Amino acid sequence: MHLSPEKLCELDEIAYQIRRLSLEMITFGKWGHIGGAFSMAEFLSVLYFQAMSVKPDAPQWEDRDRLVLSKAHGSPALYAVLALRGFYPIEQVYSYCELGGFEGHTDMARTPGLESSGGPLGMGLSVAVGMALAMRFNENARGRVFCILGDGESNEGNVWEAAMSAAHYHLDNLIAVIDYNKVMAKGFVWEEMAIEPFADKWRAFGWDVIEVDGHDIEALADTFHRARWVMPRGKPIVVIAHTVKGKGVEMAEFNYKWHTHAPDAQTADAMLRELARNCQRPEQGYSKLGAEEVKEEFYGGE
Amino acid sequence: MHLSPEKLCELDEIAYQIRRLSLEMITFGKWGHIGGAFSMAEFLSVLYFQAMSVKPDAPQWEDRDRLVLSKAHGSPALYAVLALRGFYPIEQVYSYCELGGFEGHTDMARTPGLESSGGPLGMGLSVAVGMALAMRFNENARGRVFCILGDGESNEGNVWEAAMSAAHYHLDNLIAVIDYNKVMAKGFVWEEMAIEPFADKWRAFGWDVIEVDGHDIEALADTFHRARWVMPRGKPIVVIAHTVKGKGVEMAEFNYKWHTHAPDAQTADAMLRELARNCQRPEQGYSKLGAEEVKEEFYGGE
Amino acid sequence: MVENRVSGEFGNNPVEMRDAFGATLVELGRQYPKMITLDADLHTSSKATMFKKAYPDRFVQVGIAEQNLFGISAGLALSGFMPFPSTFAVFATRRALDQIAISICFPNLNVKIPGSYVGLPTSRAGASHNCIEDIAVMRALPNMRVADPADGADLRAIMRAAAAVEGPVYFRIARMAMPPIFGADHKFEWGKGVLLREGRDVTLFGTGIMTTFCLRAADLLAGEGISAEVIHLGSIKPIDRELIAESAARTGCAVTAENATINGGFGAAVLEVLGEECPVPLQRIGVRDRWVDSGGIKELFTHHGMQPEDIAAAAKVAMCDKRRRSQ
Amino acid sequence: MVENRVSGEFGNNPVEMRDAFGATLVELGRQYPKMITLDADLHTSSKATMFKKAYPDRFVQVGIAEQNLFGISAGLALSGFMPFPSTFAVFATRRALDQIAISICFPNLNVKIPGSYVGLPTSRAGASHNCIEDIAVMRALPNMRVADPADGADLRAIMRAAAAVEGPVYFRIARMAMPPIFGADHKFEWGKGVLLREGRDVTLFGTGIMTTFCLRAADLLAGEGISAEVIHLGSIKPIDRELIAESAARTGCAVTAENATINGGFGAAVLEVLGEECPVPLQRIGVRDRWVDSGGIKELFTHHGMQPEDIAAAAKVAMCDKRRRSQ
Ligand SMILES: Cc1ncc(C[n+]2csc(CCOP(=O)(O)OP(=O)(O)O)c2C)c(N)n1
Ligand SMILES: Cc1ncc(C[n+]2csc(CCOP(=O)(O)OP(=O)(O)O)c2C)c(N)n1
Ligand SMILES: [Mg+2]
Ligand SMILES: [Mg+2]
Repeated sequence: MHLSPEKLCELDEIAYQIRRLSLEMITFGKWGHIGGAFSMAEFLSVLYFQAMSVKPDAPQWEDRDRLVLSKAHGSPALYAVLALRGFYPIEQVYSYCELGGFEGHTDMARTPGLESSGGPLGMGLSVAVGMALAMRFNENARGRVFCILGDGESNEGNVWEAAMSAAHYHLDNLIAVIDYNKVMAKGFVWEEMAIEPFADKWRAFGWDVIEVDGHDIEALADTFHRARWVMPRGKPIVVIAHTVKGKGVEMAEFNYKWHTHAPDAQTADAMLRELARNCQRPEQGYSKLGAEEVKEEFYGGE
Repeated sequence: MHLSPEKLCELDEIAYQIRRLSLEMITFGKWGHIGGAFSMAEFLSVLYFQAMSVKPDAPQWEDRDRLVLSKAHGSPALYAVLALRGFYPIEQVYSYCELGGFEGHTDMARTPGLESSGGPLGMGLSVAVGMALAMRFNENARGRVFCILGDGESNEGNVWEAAMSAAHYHLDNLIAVIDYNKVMAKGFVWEEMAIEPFADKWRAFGWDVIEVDGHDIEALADTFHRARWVMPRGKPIVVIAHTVKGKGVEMAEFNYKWHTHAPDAQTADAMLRELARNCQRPEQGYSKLGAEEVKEEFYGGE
Repeated sequence: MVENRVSGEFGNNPVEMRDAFGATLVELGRQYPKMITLDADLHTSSKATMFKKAYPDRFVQVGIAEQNLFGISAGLALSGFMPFPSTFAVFATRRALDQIAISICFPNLNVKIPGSYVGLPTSRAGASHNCIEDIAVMRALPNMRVADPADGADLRAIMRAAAAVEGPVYFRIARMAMPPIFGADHKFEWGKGVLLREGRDVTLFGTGIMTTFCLRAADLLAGEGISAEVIHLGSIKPIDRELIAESAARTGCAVTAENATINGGFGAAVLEVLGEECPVPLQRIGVRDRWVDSGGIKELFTHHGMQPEDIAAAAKVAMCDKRRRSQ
Repeated sequence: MVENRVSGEFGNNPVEMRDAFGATLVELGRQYPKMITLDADLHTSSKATMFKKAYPDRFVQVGIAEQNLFGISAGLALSGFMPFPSTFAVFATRRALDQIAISICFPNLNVKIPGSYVGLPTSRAGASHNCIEDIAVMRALPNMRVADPADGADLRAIMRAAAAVEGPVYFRIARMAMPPIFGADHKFEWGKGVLLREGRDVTLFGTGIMTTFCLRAADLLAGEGISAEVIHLGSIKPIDRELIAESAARTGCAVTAENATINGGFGAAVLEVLGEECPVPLQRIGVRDRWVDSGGIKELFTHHGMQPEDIAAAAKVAMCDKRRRSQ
């Protein structure tokens, strides 16, 4: 798979915008998970702007590809890419975490383009297996189901139930993407619950494995192309995307303290400026600086 | 590990008695799982009469080995071996499935020598991990925890959560035994939910694997000896015991229809005679023939 | 009022509820081409086998993995199918509660959940298999409908009503053969109860198989000159507020009977209505917050105080409370 | 009667419940050498971190695997330890219900289960994290004790009482800072409620953080000349039957308030007692069978009709019912 320089540039810009918007949302919404949103930016960009077939103007188009965000706390990044892809106006993402707006964890009823609702970890791959089976029932040979999981999430037994069944049903229309960012909520994966040899686990569960640098757009595009068109041979495919949690802003990188935390407006402003610098973009701060309403707190709760 | 001819003979007799008693219980109790009781006979014999340290007269002895029967529907075989080992008089096993007696699935409150209660599949290995951790907390270096699982049971995600954590904690005092009898409740394992490559799965989850003929007493004794004394090196050990479901009575062998089914007294009598013949024992039929009370049924329920 | 077809003795042409379940699965399969039955290694016990035989291409075996069973069902429902993920009630409501709640119920997906082997009759399997908390648990989930049929015809009607409505439904199937209360023409309506027998002195609210026990209790009470009204509430959620309030207002006291724990389940559902509409003395019959043992079915009903005689005794306690309070 | 320390306005020296939880874990860890705290990748949120820091050798991290969390706890309890497996309430009561029920509750093991982030205040996480069904679910399990503390001192007392009793306990921890109702000398007894404020016209039964809301509602009602009794029932199971019946008999109507669904939970527990002891008109305050959205905490309480004003309004409905029925 060769990407034109223009396409590469576009995908890179989308990844940048995913990070920007995620941070804006989390800051404005006063809640959310920066680390696991940032680590997904490149592969979400490649999925929605290169690898997947979706029609923003016909979100229910029957032959579309599906994406299940099993690590549903990564919602801001998904809300961002769906906005950028045209499922709804960008301004709508700022309803994130407002009563009646886009929900903290994915809620299909609130956000166009979502294919599932979530929150508890470990459940999405089963849902994706159901979708992949449905495509078989519908004799849809071109359709693919993508499912994004966290590395810490793979502690959940439900993931392995789903993995076992996907192999049993020979679901080569199912592509799992692991955001292997080495960090979970409260520490490093290897400290809290070691998952290595991780690729071996998937292989032993009957999957084809591709490991890839999850921030390398060309490699990602190539990987998804292979997974979709080259490899189908009776096995589900897992893309283990090696990423950096919080990638793009130094203090969040590889740091569980930014797993879940909403920065105040000043901090967000600085982070966004750093992000722009790191991405060789014109410096741009927090767009709602000063504009954000003071959100009430109750009995001192955060 | 070399077994004397006398020991070998004893263990073989115990295995025979486990099958006999299991079938008697299930017939008299009018409920139960023959197939998965019969497949365990040899390894339960070797465990309780050779490999494990237990004191029937001091069942709470602190330094004893523990055994968790995760496939708790195999209870008749466990009740049988505990009786044979002297935890209670043999006659007591006939309270199986009576109100107030030994429970259909394991209930510690009812049966001396049980180390856990169960029923739902997939949960026992976690309990065993807790016990193995407790031995570490208590600095009990000699103690071992054994946990018996079904092959179908390994579909359950909870098993893999436990497996992952056992490796993470380096629990080389934990020995899982899989009754790999190739059959689950309603069909063959490979048909309903394929688990191969099974040994690879355990290895990828950080376990040392030993595969053994689960009906070969010498091989089993050797295996448990190695698992206990030779192999401990920071990893939990799984013994994959290749067995035949229903082993010992032809019509039950390898046949899911005898997974759960209580024979009537006549059938049980014939099965027990066949079992005796197959084991080169003097023919012996159902001991309660004619003696069994007629158990009431309600609204035609089985 | 429906004619009470239960004569003095139980056991007239009893219909095994599981057979009714299997047969209705097949019937619905004919009607709904998008229906899929899923199983977790229990189909010959639950009798989902009948669907498997009729429509092998629309039967999905997931092995012994209940979390996956419900997750897959969610995925199928999101793709336009109507899944019936079938397993024992305990393994649905306990083992896969998070999946049922968040993958299915929260997005209001069109999944119909049969819970087999509910309450006491599970054929000696013991505590872990006797599902007593499912009514309380499922009732607590927003969007979920909950139903417990009295007999085969009721189960069939409930399954039809489940398929006819969009959204998640949980319904119970006892491992028991029940004498028919309802005819083949029986209809079920969500949120509607059925007055089976009129009475003046006390109302017996039954759900599931316990409704038959209530009818028998009413016979016993009649023998003592007590006029008991019997109402069957197969639809536990939504529940028939009007019928409950109206009857309680008339009789002034009540008994609830359920094949489940008395904590937070059907009895509580009736009490919640009465607290707002018409508080009356109420006694609950059900499992009294204890684990259920292995044992014979009749034995268990006696052991747990859930026989018609126990319902009749509870009715007299409720009536006594009523008298005491009106003095 | 305990002196009501809540003055007219909320917010006097509020104590974050999670801090009280962490501090009490540490206190108990000192007292019970066999106590072990387990975590499923949430300890800095739940504040189990405080125990981890104090007793790193008695802290077990199991990763994001709640089924395993409770299974391991069962194994530790079977070996003589007293585990506190800590996670968010949803992941305990939904994800690991089978393990809690059969590995822990059925054999009556000595496991103490803290459920964090209960009810509305979960800091905008949304439906999947707002635990509203746990009271109903845990109450349905035989052997399980259930408690919901009103403030930091109550939580501490409940945790002490949990450790002091043999067997499984489930207790709730709201992600909220609560003004103190009780003093440091506060004692908690299983099955005992606390009369916080005497009244004649209506009884407000509160549990958990809603007790504070009840006190505030009583203030509002007092302003309208209505005398409301306020009773805190931190011990939901067992529950204080005598106190409930006695108060209801005196006031003749009641409101229950819980930070949870109104289906089958605390309100039902009170109704179950009243049905047998003293039926009175009763209104329930809680989440009205809806999934909870992301939003500000105050906003959510308003949105779900769970503010003191709503309790006061419900009290008036109950009083109106009472009057109507006595005519
Ligand atoms: C079943 C469940 N347990 C716990 C949580 C709380 N939680 C949210 S995110 C998270 C850490 C996730 O780590 P990982 O899967 O590595 O995701 P990422 O690093 O991509 O953020 C945890 C424990 C949850 N959402 N669901
Ligand atoms: C969680 C759970 N799901 C389903 C069952 C019902 N069940 C009892 S035994 C059994 C089959 C077990 O097969 P396997 O593990 O292979 O055991 P074995 O062949 O040794 O009998 C099933 C499905 C159960 N006990 N627990
Ligand atoms: Mg991670
Ligand atoms: Mg098997």
